[in-house]
Amino acid sequence: MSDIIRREEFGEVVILHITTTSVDAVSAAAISTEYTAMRPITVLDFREVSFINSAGISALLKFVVSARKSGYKLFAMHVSPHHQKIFKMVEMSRFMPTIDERDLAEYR
Amino acid sequence: MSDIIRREEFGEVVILHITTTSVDAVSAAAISTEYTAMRPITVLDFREVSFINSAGISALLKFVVSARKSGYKLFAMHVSPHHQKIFKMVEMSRFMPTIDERDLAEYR
Amino acid sequence: MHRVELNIPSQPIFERVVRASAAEVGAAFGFSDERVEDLKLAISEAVNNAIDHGNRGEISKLVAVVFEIDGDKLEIRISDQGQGLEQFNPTRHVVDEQNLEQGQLRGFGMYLISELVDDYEVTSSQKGTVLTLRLYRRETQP
Amino acid sequence: MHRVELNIPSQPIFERVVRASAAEVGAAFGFSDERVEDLKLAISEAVNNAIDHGNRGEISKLVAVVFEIDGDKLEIRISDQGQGLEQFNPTRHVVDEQNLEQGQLRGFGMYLISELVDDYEVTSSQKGTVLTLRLYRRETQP
Ligand SMILES: Nc1ncnc2c1ncn2[C@@H]1O[C@H](COP(=O)(O)OP(=O)(O)O)[C@@H](O)[C@H]1O
Ligand SMILES: Nc1ncnc2c1ncn2[C@@H]1O[C@H](COP(=O)(O)OP(=O)(O)O)[C@@H](O)[C@H]1O
Repeated sequence: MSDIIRREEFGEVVILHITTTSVDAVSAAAISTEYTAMRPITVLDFREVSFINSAGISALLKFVVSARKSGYKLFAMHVSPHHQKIFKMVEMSRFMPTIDERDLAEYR
Repeated sequence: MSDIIRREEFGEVVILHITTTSVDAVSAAAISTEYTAMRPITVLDFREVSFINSAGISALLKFVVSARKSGYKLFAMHVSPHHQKIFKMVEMSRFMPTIDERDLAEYR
Repeated sequence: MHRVELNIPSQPIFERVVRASAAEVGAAFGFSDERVEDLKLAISEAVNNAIDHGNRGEISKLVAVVFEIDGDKLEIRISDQGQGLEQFNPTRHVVDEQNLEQGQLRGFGMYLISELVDDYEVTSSQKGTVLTLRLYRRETQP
Repeated sequence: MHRVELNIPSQPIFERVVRASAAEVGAAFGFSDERVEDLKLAISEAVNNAIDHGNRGEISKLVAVVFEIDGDKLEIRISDQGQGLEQFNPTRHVVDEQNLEQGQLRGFGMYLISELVDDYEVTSSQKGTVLTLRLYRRETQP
């Protein structure tokens, strides 16, 4: 695992904290390979992320595809209002709904 | 007073919180006029400031000159390590030493 | 009328240089943070297309970006040294079950651009493609 | 060898565009955050001098900035369309009692540049001034 993702695991849940600020063509390759770290409930944490473009979205879709294949649940956390708008535009939010840190607590 | 500085006053002390991230040629004029807000103990707060260049330093020197004329004390607060290095390079730190938030508390 | 010009080699890392410039040009133009983000994203998509589809990643081919501020209009022209548009389908393209199943995980760039700018124009020839984006200053910034 | 070129009008707000680009070029070159800050400051000083002293604030005159990455060397050339160096005194210039008394509150730019880059060079003619800054990648970044 590269250091582009910091992993936090408990029970069936894994939180994948994205540590790069820019989910773009430069970081896409490293991010997209990380889908192997998924668990039945996988949360991508965007707290550090200040930019996402379509090259980044393509990388994130690897997680969506993998979740669908395995029957895993995929969520996004700490998504900025701008990125919520973009995720809605491309209907990414249908496949990776946002989850509150609070709601995640019940899995701990 | 423009909104480039947010003023906080108690007793003989005024804290001038610089609200722009860039103390440069663009913001210098607005900052340099704010020396009129000085009090016997004046603290410039750089917490929001991520960039300072020599045009910005010139503006800050207006405060130094005014402090010397009035016999006021001038301090800098929340100066990043990089800016401490620069202030030292041009010996600005001789005329505007940094002060800790803690040390300021005793004036409240 | 103010003009800022930028030329980069065809390597994704330099798209970040254009994007950072775009953020400052947008702020100088008076855009809100949200519209600056829209601008960055639209330009990022255009530059990546110029690198990938136009110049096909040939690093020595340039991507030229011109920002022009003219009154209430901000116009950005992104040009490459490619062979013109490969194909062009600016219709709405979103994530759906079908393209997930088919492993079709790309193709959102032009759609995002069309949503994020006020208007745009594509000019293409054997000598390359020029994408012109236009954004206008509004009374109330969203 | 990679080259990024940037042209701006002579207005201080556009110095921020160059500075933002410099930050990304520095990061792409592999500089630490601290050296990126040094780079931004040196380039900021050079561009402001080109605007103020070179082009004398004539907004239509351009400042051209070329970033060249060549192996372990990052070279930046800042050119203006002025009449050449007004005067040049690259000696150490710091705040002191005397210049405070005399209201001499400027003149730190060239000194800062000389401290922040590994080496620099000034070429000046009737057609303008070119300031070349060079920074080298080091084994251990400070
Ligand atoms: N600068 C360009 N040069 C050549 N073809 C282009 C250019 N920009 C876009 N295209 C064409 O338009 C298509 C759609 O682009 P886009 O929506 O960004 O999706 P993607 O880049 O993910 O394929 C590209 O696949 C390409 O065929
Ligand atoms: N691009 C330039 N064109 C003409 N003169 C310049 C240029 N850059 C620097 N100089 C000269 O060098 C002097 C020192 O510059 P600097 O140390 O940055 O101080 P300041 O800009 O505050 O005067 C300037 O005052 C100017 O006379």
